[in-house]
Amino acid sequence: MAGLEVHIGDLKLKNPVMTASGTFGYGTEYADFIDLGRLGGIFVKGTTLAPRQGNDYPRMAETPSGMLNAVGLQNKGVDYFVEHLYPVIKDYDTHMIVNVSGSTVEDYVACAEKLADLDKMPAIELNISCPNVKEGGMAFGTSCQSAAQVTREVRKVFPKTLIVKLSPNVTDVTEIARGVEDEGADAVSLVNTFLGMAIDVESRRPKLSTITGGLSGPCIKPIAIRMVWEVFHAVKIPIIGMGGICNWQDAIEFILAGATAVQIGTYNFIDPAASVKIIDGIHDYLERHQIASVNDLVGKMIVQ
Amino acid sequence: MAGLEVHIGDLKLKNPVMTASGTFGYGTEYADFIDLGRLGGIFVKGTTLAPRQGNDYPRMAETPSGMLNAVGLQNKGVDYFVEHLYPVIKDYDTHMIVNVSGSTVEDYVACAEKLADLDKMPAIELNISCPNVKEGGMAFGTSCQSAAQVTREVRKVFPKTLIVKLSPNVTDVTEIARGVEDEGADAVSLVNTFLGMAIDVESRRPKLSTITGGLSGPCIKPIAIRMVWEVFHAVKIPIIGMGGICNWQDAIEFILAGATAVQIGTYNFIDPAASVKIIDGIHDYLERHQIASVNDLVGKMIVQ
Amino acid sequence: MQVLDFTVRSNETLNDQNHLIKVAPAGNEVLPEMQPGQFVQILVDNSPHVFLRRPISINFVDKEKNEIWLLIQKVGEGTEKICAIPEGGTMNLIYPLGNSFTLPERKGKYLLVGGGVGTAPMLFLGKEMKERGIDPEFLLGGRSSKDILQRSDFERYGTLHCTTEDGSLGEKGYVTHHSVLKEKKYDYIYTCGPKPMMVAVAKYAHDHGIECEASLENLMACGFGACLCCVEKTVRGNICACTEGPVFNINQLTWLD
Amino acid sequence: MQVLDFTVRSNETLNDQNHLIKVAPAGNEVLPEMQPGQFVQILVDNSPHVFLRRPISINFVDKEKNEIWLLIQKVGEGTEKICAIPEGGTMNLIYPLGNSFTLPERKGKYLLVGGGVGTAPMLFLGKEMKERGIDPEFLLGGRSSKDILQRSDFERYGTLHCTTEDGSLGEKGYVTHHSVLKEKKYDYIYTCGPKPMMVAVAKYAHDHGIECEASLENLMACGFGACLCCVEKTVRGNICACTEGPVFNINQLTWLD
Ligand SMILES: Cc1cc2nc3c(=O)[nH]c(=O)nc-3n(C[C@H](O)[C@H](O)[C@H](O)COP(=O)(O)OP(=O)(O)OC[C@H]3O[C@@H](n4cnc5c(N)ncnc54)[C@H](O)[C@@H]3O)c2cc1C
Ligand SMILES: Cc1cc2nc3c(=O)[nH]c(=O)nc-3n(C[C@H](O)[C@H](O)[C@H](O)COP(=O)(O)OP(=O)(O)OC[C@H]3O[C@@H](n4cnc5c(N)ncnc54)[C@H](O)[C@@H]3O)c2cc1C
Ligand SMILES: Cc1cc2nc3c(=O)[nH]c(=O)nc-3n(C[C@H](O)[C@H](O)[C@H](O)COP(=O)(O)O)c2cc1C
Ligand SMILES: Cc1cc2nc3c(=O)[nH]c(=O)nc-3n(C[C@H](O)[C@H](O)[C@H](O)COP(=O)(O)O)c2cc1C
Ligand code: FES
Ligand code: FES
Repeated sequence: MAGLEVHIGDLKLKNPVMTASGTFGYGTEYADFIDLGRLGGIFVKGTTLAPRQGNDYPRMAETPSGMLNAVGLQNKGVDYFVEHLYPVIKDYDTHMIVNVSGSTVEDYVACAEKLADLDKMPAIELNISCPNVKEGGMAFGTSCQSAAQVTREVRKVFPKTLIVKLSPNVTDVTEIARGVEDEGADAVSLVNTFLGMAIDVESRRPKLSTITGGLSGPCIKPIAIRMVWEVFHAVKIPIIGMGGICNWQDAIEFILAGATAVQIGTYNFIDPAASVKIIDGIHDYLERHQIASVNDLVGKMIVQ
Repeated sequence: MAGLEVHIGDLKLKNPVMTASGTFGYGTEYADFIDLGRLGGIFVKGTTLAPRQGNDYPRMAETPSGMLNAVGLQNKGVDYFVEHLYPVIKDYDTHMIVNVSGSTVEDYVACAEKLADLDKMPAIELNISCPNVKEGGMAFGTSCQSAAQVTREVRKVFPKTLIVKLSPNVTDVTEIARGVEDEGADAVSLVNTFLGMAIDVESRRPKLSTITGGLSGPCIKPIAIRMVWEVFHAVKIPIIGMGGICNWQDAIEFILAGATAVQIGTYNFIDPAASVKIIDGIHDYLERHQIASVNDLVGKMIVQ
Repeated sequence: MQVLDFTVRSNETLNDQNHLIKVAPAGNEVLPEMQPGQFVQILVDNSPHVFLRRPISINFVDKEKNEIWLLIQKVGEGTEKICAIPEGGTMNLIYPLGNSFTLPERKGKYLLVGGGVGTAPMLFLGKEMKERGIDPEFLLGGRSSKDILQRSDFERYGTLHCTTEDGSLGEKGYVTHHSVLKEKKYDYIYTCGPKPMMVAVAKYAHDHGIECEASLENLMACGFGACLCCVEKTVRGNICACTEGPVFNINQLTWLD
Repeated sequence: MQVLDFTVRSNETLNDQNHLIKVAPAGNEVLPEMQPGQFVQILVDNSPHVFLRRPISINFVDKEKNEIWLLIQKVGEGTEKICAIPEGGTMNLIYPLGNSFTLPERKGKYLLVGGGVGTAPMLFLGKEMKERGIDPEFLLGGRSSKDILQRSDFERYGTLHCTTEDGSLGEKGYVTHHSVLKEKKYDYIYTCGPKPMMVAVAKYAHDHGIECEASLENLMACGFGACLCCVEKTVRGNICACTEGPVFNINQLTWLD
């Protein structure tokens, strides 16, 4: 039996396959399709201090091998999460990790503080890379200084595993990764969506109400893998890789590039059982190649 | 008859459809397929001061809706171009524009100087965004300061139309665009390829000899359009847009976002006659929508 | 909700744009309970440009034959490819999705208004009503006679009124101009079709104090509540059209504001 | 070079992996002159994952029927989709591409060595030789008997030697172990197949002072000299395999360095 267990900070994941924030609801949406207990972890929807209505419709446009979204962090706020959602999901047989978003450092800190108290919430993912909100969001993730600052402040109030989710919309992702590592992040996850845009040529209007939105799906995979590989050579903390993963081959590609674990995002919409198939696929790959543990593959792309 | 003529600096293009450097050879490669005289212009292969062998094989990997390349500016050098290629192509009934690349500012300047002397060479495109060479290349295009510097120095020796080709691998493309505008660039072209990577999971080796390479094709279109739109609102000089254009709809999308002209790149490989079909398609679109000139569409995406 | 492979039992070309496709579970699994108004998400194979699934209403459920009917209009590459699947071919569905029309608890005058391919869910709804002892009336609109699809099927379950823009069938004009709307007083209107038509119907219902439900066709990425892309602005804020819709009581919507 | 739609006249399944597809210009255009060693670039429709065209050798040209034959091994999505095009279906080609094998000017002993689907261009080459009054010998290798394709076609143009890895046809082992290589002295060897095989053949030819040409299968984006992706490292530097190849004299290559 090939070993699938991996560690991210204090988190022990039964396997390296998790689902990406904003693409998997609170897990419950997928309970009809898969046994949630098989997953390494579930990153729940981006959660903010105050409730948010998100952006206006239309929020979605299909693009070649991908999609743009402009959801804009629609959620009922952290208090609602703590009171009504956490009690439902806390007993799932997998790690539930909240993706924390905000417009100010104070927002992030207040939100993280409330989540720190929850017994069964072993980690949070700081979303400093959402391209779909007017204030804050991606702005935090595209400057080294503000990325470091928000990490530092949240670190003070959140003693459990702190994952910082990086934006790919930057010249040098390693700089930001090192910045948040220095401030005590236990892991980085990457990539969030790329800022993109689409226009309906007949109506001459933008396809999204917000004009620009976040690009995800297989189209971004080559760039995401490059960034994971760059970050792997820049930091010591583990990396959670994502961006267009559809099958076990894609997942292995990220792992070889340096990801200790992966998240499946947009492809869940197309095949709600994709994550579980990917776990099986990684397992079979390890057996076929007689590799004892998936950890032995992390960053092990053969150069020369 | 809808008007297709557009101006880029001193250049009068009979229509806004040109072909992208590195994807169209010296035009001759396509002479069997189309009447080259129909094109608005042809950007010939990246040319450097000294001859270059380019990178080792393999230089190409297919990706979802796109491809990675690592050609690495293989070319016979500017002197060979001037002596052997220019005489062949100078009488084509379209604008031939050399894409000038280099590793040092001196290289760019020396190369531009030699081209400035050629009668039928009305413009050059400064490639400060090639991700496939070890030194220089993209490094110039990802820092505002070096982009400005190389533009300034080349401007001194090249009095004709100077187009600077921007890299998309940056946090803020408008900053670079403004930088080169300030130094006297007559136009900017964008985008060059995105730095990406792919791994063969069975052999565990990178698919490119250089590990990373440049991503092009429809996959990058949404990001490219967003960048054109951003730059359109940041500079006054005209923009030549590109990135994944396959058909007239894509071309119109770039024009609505702010491009005065477009370049067709990777898709030439799949349909060598694509550029001419796109010219016809734009013409028909203008007629159908009763728009007198393509200039009336530039940046005219309707917001609200 | 489940993901299941279906076999195309038949694929009938109704006119140049529309196909009626009947599918049954490939493994002969017995179909679950489904409600009128619900939809399926179809995986589009073999298309270089279609990445996401395509939502299509359940047009009819034939319990005896264990078949789902899908009425599909070709408007782009996704629907083109779906309509090109031959008899015997496979189609992967996520289903059943969404809420449903409110089925009547008591007798009354029910009008089911469909425009274009928006007539699709009305057939299933009409059948369910008929089985509950209600005689629904249908009011279907299209550009011309050939666009009013499945007429004999509709007639099996209730009275059929039609409008066509060119007057080639029924009354000339739009559905909201049909004389029955002036002559009769309905208790409940259900509608599905192009947005402008539904808005006009909603306005009529609102003005006449008639309860009205509309089935929306918002753009969807997942179809089962995971992406929050399909939201409709309602009096309760942004609500997912794929889970809390596609059917909304028009009182919930902000169309008439 | 031209871009042209072809009609699939027949699509024959040779074994679990290989198809022989015969195509003719859809508009009945007369085929241009083509040379053995040249190839076509096939547009792969209906595949979400295949973006670039796929290069395939010209297996044979039937001038009378105005047909090109393509011998295709299914190794991934592109070749799978090509092999799935039914009789009567359409295939868009850019052709003819590349240089060609040097056709003999004088009599002599010519050996054509093919491995796997690399036998494809050898049939066309053999036919052209035969028509020039030369009797080529073929040496074909595969894993087992069923992998040695088009045997009767080859036998029409020359003597056929075979090796199979399992010994089910001809001699057991690899082509370079075949006894004819020990028994006979050839003047010229042409080869196409998996790289390790071609390197072994090149080494044999080199060691025995035999002229040798090999047809390469480098990864290609365009196929007509525009992208510079397909380069082979030669004694003259990086050279495009699609225009100055795919056929190279082994003296030009750096394989044996
Ligand atoms: C709940 C629901 C039920 C539906 N039921 C049916 C049905 O029973 N039969 C049927 O034929 N269609 C139905 N539709 C619409 C159908 O999903 C779309 O026509 C289809 O997704 C278009 O895909 P395509 O690839 O063919 O076209 P695309 O190439 O994606 O689009 C072609 C054009 O149609 C527009 N378009 C695409 N989808 C929509 C949409 N949902 N709303 C408005 N404009 C759109 C695009 O903007 C574009 O202009 C339903 C939609 C929903 C949400
Ligand atoms: C000039 C030329 C002539 C050719 N002639 C024939 C022919 O007559 N018949 C035939 O069946 N094939 C031929 N090939 C090979 C054929 O082009 C590839 O097998 C095909 O492109 C693979 O496409 P795919 O989508 O099926 O596989 P993919 O999914 O693209 O690839 C499947 C696997 O095959 C590998 N692969 C793909 N292409 C190549 C290649 N060119 N070289 C080495 N490995 C590769 C990939 O790395 C991958 O591991 C020729 C290639 C060239 C360059
Ligand atoms: C509809 C949608 C909503 C998303 N919402 C969030 C979010 O709330 N927080 C976040 O950090 N990332 C969000 N993401 C980004 C994904 O988590 C992921 O980083 C990205 O989609 C890239 O992975 P993929 O290509 O596998 O989808 C969202 C993505 C999509 C498509
Ligand atoms: C094979 C290949 C070679 C290229 N070579 C050059 C080059 O020499 N100089 C340059 O500025 N851009 C080069 N490019 C980038 C293109 O000109 C273009 O900017 C990019 O491919 C995006 O457009 P596309 O998606 O339409 O291809 C090359 C692209 C490809 C695919
Ligand atoms: S379509 Fe994804 S939530 Fe409705
Ligand atoms: S494949 Fe493009 S140059 Fe050879």
